Amino acid sequence: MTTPLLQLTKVSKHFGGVRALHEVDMAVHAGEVVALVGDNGAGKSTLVKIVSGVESPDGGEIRVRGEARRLESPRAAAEAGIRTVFQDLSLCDNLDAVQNLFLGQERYGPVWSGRRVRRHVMEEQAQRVLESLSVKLRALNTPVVALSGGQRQGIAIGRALISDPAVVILDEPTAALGVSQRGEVLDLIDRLREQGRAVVVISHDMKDVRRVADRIVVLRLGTKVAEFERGGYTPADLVGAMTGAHETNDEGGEQ
Amino acid sequence: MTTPLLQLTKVSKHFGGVRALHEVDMAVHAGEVVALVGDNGAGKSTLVKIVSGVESPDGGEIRVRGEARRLESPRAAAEAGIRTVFQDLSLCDNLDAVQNLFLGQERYGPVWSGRRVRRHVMEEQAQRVLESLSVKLRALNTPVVALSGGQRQGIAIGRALISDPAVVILDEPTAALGVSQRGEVLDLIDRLREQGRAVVVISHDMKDVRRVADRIVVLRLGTKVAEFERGGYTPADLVGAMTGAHETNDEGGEQ
Amino acid sequence: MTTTKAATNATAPETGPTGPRGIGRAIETAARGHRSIPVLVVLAIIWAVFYSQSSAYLSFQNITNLTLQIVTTAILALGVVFVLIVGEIDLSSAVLSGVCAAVAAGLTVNHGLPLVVGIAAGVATGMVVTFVEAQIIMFGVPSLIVTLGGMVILQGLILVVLPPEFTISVAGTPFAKIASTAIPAGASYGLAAAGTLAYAGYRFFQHRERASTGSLTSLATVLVPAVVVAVVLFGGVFTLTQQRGLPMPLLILAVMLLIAWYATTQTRYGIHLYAVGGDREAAQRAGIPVRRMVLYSFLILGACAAIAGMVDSSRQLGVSVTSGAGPLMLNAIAAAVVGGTSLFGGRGSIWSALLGALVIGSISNGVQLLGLSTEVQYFATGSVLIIAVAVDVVLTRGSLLPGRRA
Amino acid sequence: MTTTKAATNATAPETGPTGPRGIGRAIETAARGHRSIPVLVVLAIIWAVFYSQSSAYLSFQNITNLTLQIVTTAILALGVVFVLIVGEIDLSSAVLSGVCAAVAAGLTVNHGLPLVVGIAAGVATGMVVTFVEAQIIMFGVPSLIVTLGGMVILQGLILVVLPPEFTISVAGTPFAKIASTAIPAGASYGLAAAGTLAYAGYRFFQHRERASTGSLTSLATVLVPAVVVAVVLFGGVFTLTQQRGLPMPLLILAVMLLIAWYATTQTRYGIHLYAVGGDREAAQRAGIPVRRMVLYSFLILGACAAIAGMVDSSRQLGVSVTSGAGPLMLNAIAAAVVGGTSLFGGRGSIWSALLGALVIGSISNGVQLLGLSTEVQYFATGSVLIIAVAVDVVLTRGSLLPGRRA
Amino acid sequence: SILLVAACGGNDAGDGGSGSGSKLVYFMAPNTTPTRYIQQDGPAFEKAIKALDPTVEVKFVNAGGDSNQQLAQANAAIAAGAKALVVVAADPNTSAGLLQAAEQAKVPVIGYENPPVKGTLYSQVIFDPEKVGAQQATYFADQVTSGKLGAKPVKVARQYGNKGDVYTTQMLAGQNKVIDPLIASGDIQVVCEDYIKDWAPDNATKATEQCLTKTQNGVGAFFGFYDGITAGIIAALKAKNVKIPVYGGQNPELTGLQYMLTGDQQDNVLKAFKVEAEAAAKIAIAAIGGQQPPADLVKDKIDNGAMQVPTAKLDATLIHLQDGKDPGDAVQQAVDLGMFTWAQICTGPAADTETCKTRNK
Ligand SMILES: Nc1ncnc2c1ncn2[C@@H]1O[C@H](COP(=O)(O)OP(=O)(O)OP(=O)(O)O)[C@@H](O)[C@H]1O
Ligand SMILES: Nc1ncnc2c1ncn2[C@@H]1O[C@H](COP(=O)(O)OP(=O)(O)OP(=O)(O)O)[C@@H](O)[C@H]1O
Ligand SMILES: O[C@@H]1[C@@H](O)[C@H](O)OC[C@H]1O
Ligand SMILES: [Mg+2]
Ligand SMILES: [Mg+2]
Repeated sequence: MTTPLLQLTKVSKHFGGVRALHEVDMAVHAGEVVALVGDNGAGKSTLVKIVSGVESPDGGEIRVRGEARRLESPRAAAEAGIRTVFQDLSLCDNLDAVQNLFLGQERYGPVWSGRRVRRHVMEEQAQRVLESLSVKLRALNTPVVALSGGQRQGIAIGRALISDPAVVILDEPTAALGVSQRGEVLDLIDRLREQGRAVVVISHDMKDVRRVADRIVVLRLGTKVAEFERGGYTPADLVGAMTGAHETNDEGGEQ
Repeated sequence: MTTPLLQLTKVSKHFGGVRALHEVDMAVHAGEVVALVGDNGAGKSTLVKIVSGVESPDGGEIRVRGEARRLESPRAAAEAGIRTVFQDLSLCDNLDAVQNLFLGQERYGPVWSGRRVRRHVMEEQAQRVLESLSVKLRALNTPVVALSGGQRQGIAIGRALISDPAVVILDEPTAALGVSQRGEVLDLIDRLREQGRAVVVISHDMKDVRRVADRIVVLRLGTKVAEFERGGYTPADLVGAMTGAHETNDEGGEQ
Repeated sequence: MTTTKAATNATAPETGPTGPRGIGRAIETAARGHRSIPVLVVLAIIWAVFYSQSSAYLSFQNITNLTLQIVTTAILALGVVFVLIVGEIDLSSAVLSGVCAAVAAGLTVNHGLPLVVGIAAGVATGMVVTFVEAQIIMFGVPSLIVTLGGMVILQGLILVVLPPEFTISVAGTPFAKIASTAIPAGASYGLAAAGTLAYAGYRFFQHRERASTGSLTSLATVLVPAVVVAVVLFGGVFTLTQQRGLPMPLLILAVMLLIAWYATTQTRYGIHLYAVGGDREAAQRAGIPVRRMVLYSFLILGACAAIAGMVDSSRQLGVSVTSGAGPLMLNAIAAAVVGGTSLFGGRGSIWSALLGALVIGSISNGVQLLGLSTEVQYFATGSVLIIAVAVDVVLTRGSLLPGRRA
Repeated sequence: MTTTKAATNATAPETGPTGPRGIGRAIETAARGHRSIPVLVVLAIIWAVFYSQSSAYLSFQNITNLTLQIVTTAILALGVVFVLIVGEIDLSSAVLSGVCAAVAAGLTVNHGLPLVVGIAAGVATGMVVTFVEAQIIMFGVPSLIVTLGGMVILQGLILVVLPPEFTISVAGTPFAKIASTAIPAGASYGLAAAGTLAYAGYRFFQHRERASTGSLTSLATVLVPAVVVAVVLFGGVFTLTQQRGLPMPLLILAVMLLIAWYATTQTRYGIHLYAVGGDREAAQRAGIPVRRMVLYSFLILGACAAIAGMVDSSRQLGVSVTSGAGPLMLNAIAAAVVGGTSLFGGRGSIWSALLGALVIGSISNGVQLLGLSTEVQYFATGSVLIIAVAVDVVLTRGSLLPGRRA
Repeated sequence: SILLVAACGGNDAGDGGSGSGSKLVYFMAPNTTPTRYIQQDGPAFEKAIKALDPTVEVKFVNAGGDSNQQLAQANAAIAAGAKALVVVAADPNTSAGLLQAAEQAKVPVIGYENPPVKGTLYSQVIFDPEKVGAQQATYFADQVTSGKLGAKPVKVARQYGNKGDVYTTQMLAGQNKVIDPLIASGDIQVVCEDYIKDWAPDNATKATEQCLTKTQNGVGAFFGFYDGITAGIIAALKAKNVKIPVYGGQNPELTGLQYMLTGDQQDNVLKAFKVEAEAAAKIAIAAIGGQQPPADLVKDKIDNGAMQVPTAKLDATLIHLQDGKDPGDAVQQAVDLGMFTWAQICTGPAADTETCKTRNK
């Protein structure tokens, strides 16, 4: 088996007395889409934050392309090739759509120009990215506060893709999207897989999960309770694992 | 026909050059669930904000129980019996779960006590409301920043229900919810109908919409493009109206 | 700046899913209610350091000095805390305190009206001024500008309010009694006892209330805090009555803190106050009368400024154009922030006024006591202030308490 | 406070789906870039009012007075704007300006070093001090505390830096030339011409750049602004050379504004600056080096403070312990806020430093010119300040410009 | 005051302090501006004390312009066992609280320069501000009446200190006693009149600029209040290249003397800090020893609103430029009084003057 692009081993995280994650293992290979599912409060977003350098784990190990990494900041994660769409989107309300889309990844001129921003290049590219997501904005220089929930989510997704990341993490990327935008994002995930990227996607929509995921990791109360391969489960298995109604693990292990 | 609990006539709203809503009519009767659907940026949340007193319309009329009302603030809307779950949830991050759940509707003691908050009463009631929504919190005094996306959404929904409103407006209430929580909310909407309340629900999930809605209002680019009665449409009609692929209107009118 | 990580991590704790609910919860409640503890540790360190330099620092006499020195700052800071919690700022209240003192002393001393009338007029002046300021702020002018302009106007006003000789001397008048009255030791102990009993009673009432809804709280949640309060009150009275009885200004401060504590932590008003400061938009959407809450905070500030001014001039035995000038304003704001109140709204407790004023007062008292040269005094005052808050930052980080971001 | 509604409504415009794209877009771009326009209107009103009271107000002589009077405040406010944009505050830079001036003048006048060495040392001093402050702020101590403590320490430091007689007179020395140098009319017009050409050239370059990607911009977007700039520059030079040529301090300010404009609006640095101020957590998550951005802002402030201090002492012909004391600090902060910069970070432009300083300076200049009594001067200064910003609030509300919330 | 005595009667605060036998005196400066108190008076006082009794220890504090702070400092000093306080009141009008605290602790207070009012003082040393104002005004009036300032009425721009300050009020009273008759007679026409906030030079500069604009440079003379204000006036005049004589120096500050050498400032009133510090030292020693104030020094009484304070009134010296004479002759008196050395004076603007070339060796 190839080295996973991203590999977590026994990752744990406590918030004060709350055990948000307990010794969670997870691996994502190039060209693979892994879905992370679980009930509200299961620890999915916490896991995402750890992999994105937003939170630091209490224990465990993270390997990127087989190399152990301390992702001590989102910057470090980005440098390791990991880009994330956060559940709360994490946009800067005072900046406009283009600025948000390229935030931290601006296209700019030479140092002697003071890293002058090449706004026209960014606008052009923004147009293309947003079109590919079916996101319609009335003007690219609208501050994002003035955008609708779905438009904002579109920007957040666009941002994660703009610089060809090796690993893309999407925390409930379709929650606020309309029917066609949702379709585009699911197609997009397929394309990301084809491009050989590693994708982690969180969703509460089991239909979407079943459609895109090569593998499904189920969290419950911070613990990994099951892992299913594509085709290796029934919808009931999935819901059962999430809610704890009956517990399965396709690896044969038990909880 | 009875007087609608909530009736909008030719409501319009512009943001600078953006026509967010254009002469939208809508009526919701007691014991009726109306779904408001439309693509991202269609104007759904803007409509919700107008009815909740957050934005003021540029034109048109709003009637509550047949009486024309200027809902010039959320307070005024609440006094008219309208409570809303906003798409962005609108929680106070620095307050805890119970405080957020009861915000603006605290249970308090007599004036001579300085309106002393009856925390124990609130906690008890909070427990019940959250249980009914399947929301699991580890402690009621957790500040809401520390909650997961779904837990936050649960609190926001709970808040809209805590004081027996006549009209409940839910802007994408299930977006962040887990499978079981989503089920609870859909059941809850049914119960609200049975209790004779008027419910407006926004969702991008057509399955959910079909399940709960007695009537569906479709917005596109700020204009009402269709209205369907339960049973009077096919899924394709719905998607067609939203995306503008083919335009129908069950009232026989045309766009 | 607080780094993102710190800010995110440093949110309040929850008990673990498996943790013993009772104990976990108790610790958690204690920690949440006592953001003040790190500041107390900082205070203890400051005291220890200065005591090691001069034993006079912790003499009864100097402790009495210290407490009296901080009263004005603490009372003004209390008002400032209310304004900061709702997310506004104020620069005018120090000068306002001088104006109110001039009004009150003028009526009492120069026009021979009864003391209560003078005091009432002083408080009314403060509240009228902040009422007007609040109206303009609610109109949309930033509070920094309104209160800066207000400060300048009040600097002119004090010239008008004062008699032509620009000074009112209050020595030997009833006005001087505000600060000079001392409650004899006996009565002071009585007050301490009453305070302890009332507190224990309230705690017990809460305990019963909870029990009535089936929540589990042990009697320890009544007894432990009651003992702590008793120790603080009796210890304080013992220390402060060594000189001439409990000074009236301290009693005034104590009563104000008590009322403010009740209002901010036990009432609906308190919840709304924090909601408005935490997220004004969200508060508005929840139906809270945001403008009214801002107005209330400014009215409270006006009253606090007036009381601070009157106590101060009674202590200095005079009012002049410099009353309320000098470092009072910045000290009051700094006290609030040192005590843990955020400049960005929504965070802070009324104890921050007292504790912050104590930290700042202890530093300046100690530095003066050592009789260092002028430059060195400046260096010491500035650095100890920064170090004190840095220590607080370290302590808070290490603990589960909410971090600071001011 | 800004009510929720105003805050929500007052976001920037978009063109309608049906609106004529070209025109709508142009208006919109103009409006977005020119939050300054309401402030300019306010300024015009202030000038009209004072002019109606005294025709000397708009004499060449007084306009020259005014511009020179505001230079120090404007330069310092420029630094303050950078710090406010990233969401921090500063109280120490005014005193710092005095310390830097003392260093520079001391080396130049008392130690006979060349003027450039003195200036370099002054700027270095400013930047070292703010570097240290920024480190402590990044450690987690609120900037209010760090810079308040810093202010106190610097008050001590200026006593150490100054020679034993606590004053340096610079009249007749090379140091005095910083402020007294005047660029002759001819050369000044040359500068204005160069400025206009450079600006038009840059605009044209942008126009070509856009055209290359197929965006539609008309040549009017080059010509109209270029004409406006030409009118401003030549008008300014004409007015200011009526007395003794273009004063050097103004040229310094102009160059600083120009660089700051480019950095904040045209570069990656500028986007990151606003991102950090708008939402620090989001900026961090986008991979922006938040701490470094905060540090940069403080370093810029340090340099601005030093330059402000040197220009000021050169104008005052001396440095003393009062250099940088007085209302300079509050005026600089107020200038930024009057100009539209938010105390809460993420909002404001560098023009706010200039415009705010002009508003404040115009008021104080006018009030003094009218020779009113001291009290009335206070009343007028305070109220006109508040009214000016209130008018701005009204104008901004009526328009599509982003509202203020400071 | 009876009330207060009654209130504290019988308490034992009198032996406050550490009870150590050390003889501790505090010199309490009001602020760092003017600098004379931390730069000159304080050190001179310590030197004088050491000369009289080496066992006495002197400590310095500085109230930063805040009366409250000064009260706190007095309390701290008392707690530290001070045997006497030499107080330059930060604000005389609000210093009664300090006097009361000292009285209750039975620590004698010697008022220094800015007189604390409405309370008990052991004694006071002072260059009477009213007299200083009168001295400035008398010289200025002479220039007016002698015709040196041109045809009458002479257009005069006056700049005072901070409005509401005791010092401003008293100096102004002194000036007005002399100037008012000339205004009444029409010899002087006051064209600008400004209170200078905080006595700050930059505020004086601005007031000067505005006055020149208002009068279109129609000012015959500027008449200030002290050297900081005249320095501000001179900075404005120099920037505009206008030559208008400036009067009304006082204190002096180093710049004031320098500007006399360059001919920019006409006069100065020297308040010989050394004389004042030595007087205060002698009185302080007497106070520590529980004696009466030395009668050879303390010959006057002033009413401070609560009592007749035994006072040593000191004479200030007016110096001024004279046509055709070396300005160094006038400034020499300041050097002789030990205020500044020629080396200090001959820097900056004065460095290249003839006087300095000859005198600064
Ligand atoms: N404050 C505002 N200022 C300017 N434009 C706004 C503002 N709020 C909304 N808009 C614009 O109005 C349109 C309608 O927005 P709205 O939020 O109502 O859409 P929506 O139907 O709720 O979409 P979604 O499904 O994405 O939540 C959008 O184009 C949006 O960009
Ligand atoms: N900063 C924090 N401080 C304390 N507790 C936290 C914090 N962040 C998350 N938690 C807690 O950790 C648990 C896991 O939260 P997380 O956000 O990872 O859940 P999730 O699986 O993403 O849920 P959702 O589907 O609702 O988004 C929850 O109980 C939550 O309350
Ligand atoms: O009070 C000060 C006075 O002593 C001095 O002489 O002149 C300036 C004033 O500030
Ligand atoms: Mg989540
Ligand atoms: Mg929406």
